[in-house]
Amino acid sequence: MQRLKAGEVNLGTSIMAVQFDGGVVIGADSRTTTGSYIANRVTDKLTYVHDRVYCCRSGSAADTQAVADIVHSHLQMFAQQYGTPPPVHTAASVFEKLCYDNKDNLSAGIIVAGWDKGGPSVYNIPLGGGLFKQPWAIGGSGSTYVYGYCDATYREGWGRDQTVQFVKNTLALAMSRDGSSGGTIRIAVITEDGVERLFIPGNELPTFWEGPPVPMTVVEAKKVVPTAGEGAPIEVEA
Amino acid sequence: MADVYNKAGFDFSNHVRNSFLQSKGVPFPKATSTGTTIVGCLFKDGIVLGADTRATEGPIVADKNCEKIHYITDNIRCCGAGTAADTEFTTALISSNMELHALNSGRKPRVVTAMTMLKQYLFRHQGAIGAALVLGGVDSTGAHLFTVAPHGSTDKLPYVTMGSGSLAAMAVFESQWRKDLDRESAINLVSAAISAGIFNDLGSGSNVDVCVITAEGTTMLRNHVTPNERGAKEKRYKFRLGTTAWTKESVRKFVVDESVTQISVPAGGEAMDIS
Amino acid sequence: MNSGYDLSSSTYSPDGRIFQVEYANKAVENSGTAIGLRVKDGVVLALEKLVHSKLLVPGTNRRIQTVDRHIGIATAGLLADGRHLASRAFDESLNYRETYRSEPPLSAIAERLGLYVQAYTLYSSVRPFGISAILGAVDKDGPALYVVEPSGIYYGYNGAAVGKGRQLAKTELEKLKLSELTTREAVFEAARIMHLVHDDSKDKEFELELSWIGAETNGLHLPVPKDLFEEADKKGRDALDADMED
Amino acid sequence: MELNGGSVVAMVGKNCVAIASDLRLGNQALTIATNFEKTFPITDRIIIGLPGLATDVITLKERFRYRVNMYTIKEGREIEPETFAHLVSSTLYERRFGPFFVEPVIAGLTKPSEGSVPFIAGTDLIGCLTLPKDFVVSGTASDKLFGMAESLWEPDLGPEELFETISQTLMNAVDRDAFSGWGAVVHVITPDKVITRTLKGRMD
Amino acid sequence: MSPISQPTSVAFNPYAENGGTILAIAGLDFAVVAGDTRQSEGYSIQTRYAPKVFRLTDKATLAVNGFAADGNIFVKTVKQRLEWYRHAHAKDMPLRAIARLIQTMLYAKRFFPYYVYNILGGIEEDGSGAVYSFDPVGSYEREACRAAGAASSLIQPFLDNQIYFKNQVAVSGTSHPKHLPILDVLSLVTDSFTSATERHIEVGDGLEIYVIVASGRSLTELSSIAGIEEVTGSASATDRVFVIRRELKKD
Amino acid sequence: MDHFPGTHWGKPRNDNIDAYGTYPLHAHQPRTDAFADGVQRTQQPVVTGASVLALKYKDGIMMAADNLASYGSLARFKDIQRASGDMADFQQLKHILDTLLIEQFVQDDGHKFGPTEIYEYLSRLMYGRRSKMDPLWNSLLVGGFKDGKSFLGYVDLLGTTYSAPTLRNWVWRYIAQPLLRKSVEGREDTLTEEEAVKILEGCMKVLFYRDARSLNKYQIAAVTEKGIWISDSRSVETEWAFAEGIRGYGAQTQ
Repeated sequence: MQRLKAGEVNLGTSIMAVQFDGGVVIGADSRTTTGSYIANRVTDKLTYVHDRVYCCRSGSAADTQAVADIVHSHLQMFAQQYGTPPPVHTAASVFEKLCYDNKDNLSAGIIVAGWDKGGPSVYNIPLGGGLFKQPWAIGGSGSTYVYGYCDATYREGWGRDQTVQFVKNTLALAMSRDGSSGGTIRIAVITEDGVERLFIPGNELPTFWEGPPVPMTVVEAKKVVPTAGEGAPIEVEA
Repeated sequence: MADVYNKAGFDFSNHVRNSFLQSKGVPFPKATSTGTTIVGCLFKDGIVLGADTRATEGPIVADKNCEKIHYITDNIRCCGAGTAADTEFTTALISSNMELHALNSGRKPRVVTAMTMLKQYLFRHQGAIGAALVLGGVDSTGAHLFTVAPHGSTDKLPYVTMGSGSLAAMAVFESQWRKDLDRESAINLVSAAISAGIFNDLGSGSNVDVCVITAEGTTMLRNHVTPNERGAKEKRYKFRLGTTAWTKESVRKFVVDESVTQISVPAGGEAMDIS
Repeated sequence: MNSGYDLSSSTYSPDGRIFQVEYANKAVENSGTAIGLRVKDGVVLALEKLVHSKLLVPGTNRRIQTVDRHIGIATAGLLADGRHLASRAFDESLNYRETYRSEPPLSAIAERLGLYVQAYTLYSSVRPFGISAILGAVDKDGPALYVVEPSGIYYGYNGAAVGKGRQLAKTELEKLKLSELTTREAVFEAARIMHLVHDDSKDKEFELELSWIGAETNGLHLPVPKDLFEEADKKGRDALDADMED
Repeated sequence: MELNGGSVVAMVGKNCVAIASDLRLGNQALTIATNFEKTFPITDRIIIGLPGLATDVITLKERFRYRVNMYTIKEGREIEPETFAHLVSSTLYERRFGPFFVEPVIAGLTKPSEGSVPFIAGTDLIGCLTLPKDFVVSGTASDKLFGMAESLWEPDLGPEELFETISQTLMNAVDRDAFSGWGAVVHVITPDKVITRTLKGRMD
Repeated sequence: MSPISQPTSVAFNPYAENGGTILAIAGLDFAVVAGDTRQSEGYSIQTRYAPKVFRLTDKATLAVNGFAADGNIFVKTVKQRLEWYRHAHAKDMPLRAIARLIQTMLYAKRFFPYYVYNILGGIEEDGSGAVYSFDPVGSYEREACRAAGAASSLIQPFLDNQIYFKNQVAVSGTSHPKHLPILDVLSLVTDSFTSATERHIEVGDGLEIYVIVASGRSLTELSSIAGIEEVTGSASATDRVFVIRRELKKD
Repeated sequence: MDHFPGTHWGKPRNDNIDAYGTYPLHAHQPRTDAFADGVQRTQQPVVTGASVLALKYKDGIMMAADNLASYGSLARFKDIQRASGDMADFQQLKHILDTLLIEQFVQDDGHKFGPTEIYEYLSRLMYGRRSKMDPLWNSLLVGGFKDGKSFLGYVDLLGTTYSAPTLRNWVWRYIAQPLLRKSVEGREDTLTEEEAVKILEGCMKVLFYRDARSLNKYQIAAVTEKGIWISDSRSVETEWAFAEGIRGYGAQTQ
């Protein structure tokens, strides 16, 4: 794993893309950190590279932004030159080439997803390059916590809404375990008709088991509270 | 001496020598840095930027009242934190490039243009140029606010902070920022955020500079709040003339002593015959 | 008379006895009575502290001591030995906590003290402990009561008595349905028994010590609070007077 | 900076400025020369102080002389203090990634037609300009100079008063600095003259 | 550049640097010991009020500066030793003996030193004002004035100049005074700290000036000082200890 | 005199070394073995508990702490109530303190530890451990109330101590300190309980926004003349709506 340069802004990140019949759903958390300080709590990691092609960025913020900007420029040229919007595979290939050729200098893990005439598709470009077409892909530091959940949950043939729910749940689980991921969930549904943005605020994330409830404790002065085995009884001198 | 008209870009020719000196144990002098609190926030009519005015060299205050809000164009300003020289020259470079761009394109400059120039410049240098910036301005597409980190990443947010006092300032924003603030409240909020940096972060200090940018124009409120004026000293330390012993003196006068002597005309003399 | 077999605890008598240990028991038998009651929801310790001088400050020189939050110890016999054993019990208790990070069950402390006391019956250079100790606690298994004797032997009891008046006290304890008593009720019984077994003719003054461990003390070993103590003490005294009148 | 040592300070007075430097040239702790001035006249009314690595001091002195001459020829006028300060700053920042080990201090008066206004400036080794209203310090004794100047300086000192204040500032500061000292030289620039005095200092 | 440091170091560093500055000046029959009250770590202020100057006896005050935990423990230990001395000898330990005691205590930890600079100020047995300054391992010296701590390099040359009249030529036929009047000394102390606050980021918040006055000296000058407070320990003491508190800038 | 059975009974005594015959009473040798050199305790924290905020108010001391213990960036134990720094060290510290309290209970001599005594003990303990180069990797906030006076003190792993009206630790200090200072400094004697709770809630909100190792789940505790209360686990209202329209990081608008 390549390390970040000293003092660099990090997209700790949980990112995800899942294809379904009519399109793809991409999603990401919104946290950007330097150390344990959250430099940006509402980052948009879903980056437009062409009308029906987006990427999700993880790794160094500077590197992924630079790469995405370059790809964006390439795809604009492509569309002008060939008079047709670039296929997702083309976009992903440009990304892959940049990531592979500069693997020693970049820290970028990117998921490219979108819709073209061939239908929806999802490509994963991990750290160091390589292009992997997958029905679903997850990435970023948060993804390691939810591979099991995805393997156990994902089914082929889902519709849009089920897919959106799956993305939402996966990201919420990853964000709750990974300190470098958090904030809100941003989702985009890319279909032939367009790109629909969804936004799940940080206080409306799906929740799961979070430990037993913690009750209120009151200890009046000059009283001694019994303790079960462990810990000192709390004594208060008024 | 071919370098009178220097090529653009940096000159690395001392690098080898300096590395050698360093390996021999000669310490590298410290560059001035701005520990700094810089902030910016959107409000109803535009942008308010703010900065403290302390520059430090290690633990020493090198400048008590420096300016950290730099000019980019009439409608765009940029606050700098990090290595002082880097923020100074980077913003100056982008400022002149923006001017050229504006002349070239015949359009009023846009904030995203400055942002893109900055991030590409900083990314090209891979973090070696230690400039952390808050960029704000108002253009034909509205008010925009960005941060640019030294490695060239950018963030787009309605309220931002940078520098060593950024956490203190952000705490103020997070607890008080509201959408569509009016001008006065925005200025007060920015002042409060900078003050939080000044009083809680040792790298930041002295005064609050504020800059308000709206579609109507830009107002620079230099030393908007000055909560840290130095009081009078208890004693005066003027020395009696002659206190310092010296051995040699030379004086170089710019005015050559000259006396003008009137050459008197004999009284009642006749005019010269010029015929 | 004993032909020198009593000079060392490392020497048996021909019939297999260790006289030093038996002498130690004598020291216990001469001491004020101590009793312990293990009841439904707690333990009560009571002790008759004989006051041999009017100059002593009442309430000092306590013979019921605390070993841990939930463990108390009452000793009959040589006071100094009692102090030492209580201190050892405290160390053992802390050691148990250090090792197992939980509060020690009384059985563990009793066992360790038994071993410790027994070691003093093996060597010629030392004398056995001149005390019998009643240990009481409410631990994770509920109320517990043990007696450690000078020989190192230790037994668990529902009701225990050591010292001068042990016989009479035992008889009284046997009459009680200990497993049905509450700790509070047991305090009254303990006070009554202590007054009963006290022999006014031989020992003039005594100070009653009462401690308890139960729900009302939040599982802590604490002296019985003043008001309850006075009530129990008075009732015990009254019961004795009533008996005498009969 | 500690290789050759040396310190410079400049102060603003009433219609005058002063700049002073020590005279030591060292090789680490060993003193090699005691007549190494670190102040150099740029124009009649501008003096630059260059404490730092001696080779860079000399190189830069020459480079500034050259560039100022070129400026004078091209522009056909004498360079102003503020312009010169920016020239210094840019010259140093060119070498952002291979800097000269020098922290210049500039003192001067604007031209008489602009009122002979006092001007002082300092930069760090990569050309970050500071333009204070009171004083600038630089060199191995900069901490001490800061402490001295902050306590001693006051506004509107006349040339002779300024001479005393800057001399006391420098002398006492360098006496507590192992890398500076061995006498000092002070220049006071007034609208009509430059007074230069060599001070007696501790020789250790 | 980022103020957020994570505990990533492999080896534990048992020392920290908590900023601040102290100084002391000895007069003819008084001594002044002062310190700022800021305690900082890195770029953050831990507290705006952590005293650095402590009254030890009615003729001795100790200023400590450096690593705060070491400083506090050290002062507590010195005070304990002085208490024991009182128990053994029924009197306060004399100043020069305290100085030697401090040396011994510091040197005892030569290979794991207390990372503190100490300045001891007070009245000697002969009634003269005295200042002793120490390095962290116990080397010490009696002086007329001394600054230590973060801004010592800013203040010490100023004291050289104003107390010892270094580099100043006296008016011919006269000589510089050997001791300064108490009010001049107090002004110098205040100005030293306000100047250091301007230029050193770790100095500020508050100033505490302890004044120890030898028995028999007139106190009229002191009574003119606003907010001065007497902190003499025992009612029978002949030497008197006062403290003056001032605000410093908080940025 | 050799009172103690065990290691040395039956062995010759050496009066040359033990002139006063005090062994083993006062000269317990630390038990070392061949591996002792290899034993090192916490040199850097492994499980870092989240932090605590505290302030003084009219009636006493109030604290807030989130319920999270992080393992690096993994929230591993979600139901741990309070701690700061290394969890293992903190549990060790709790044990040491518990032992001290048992000792006090057993002695039953009428002396009770107040907050200042506990604070002094802990600061000595922390300093002692740092001096052994074996620190307890924690920052501790001690708050209490005794004899009509409230007390709040801070100790860290180096033994650095101070008392101040507001205290906090780790990254939190950079974020919460300015807020606490602003709302508490100079008002310690007038702040009401409701105001204090509000201030802490405000801080907890900002901390949740900006500290990557915190949870929006915390407890508030207060120590006053009347006793102690520790609230149930609660959360703050957070605000995200303003960000819905943000697109990209630069020129992007889609």
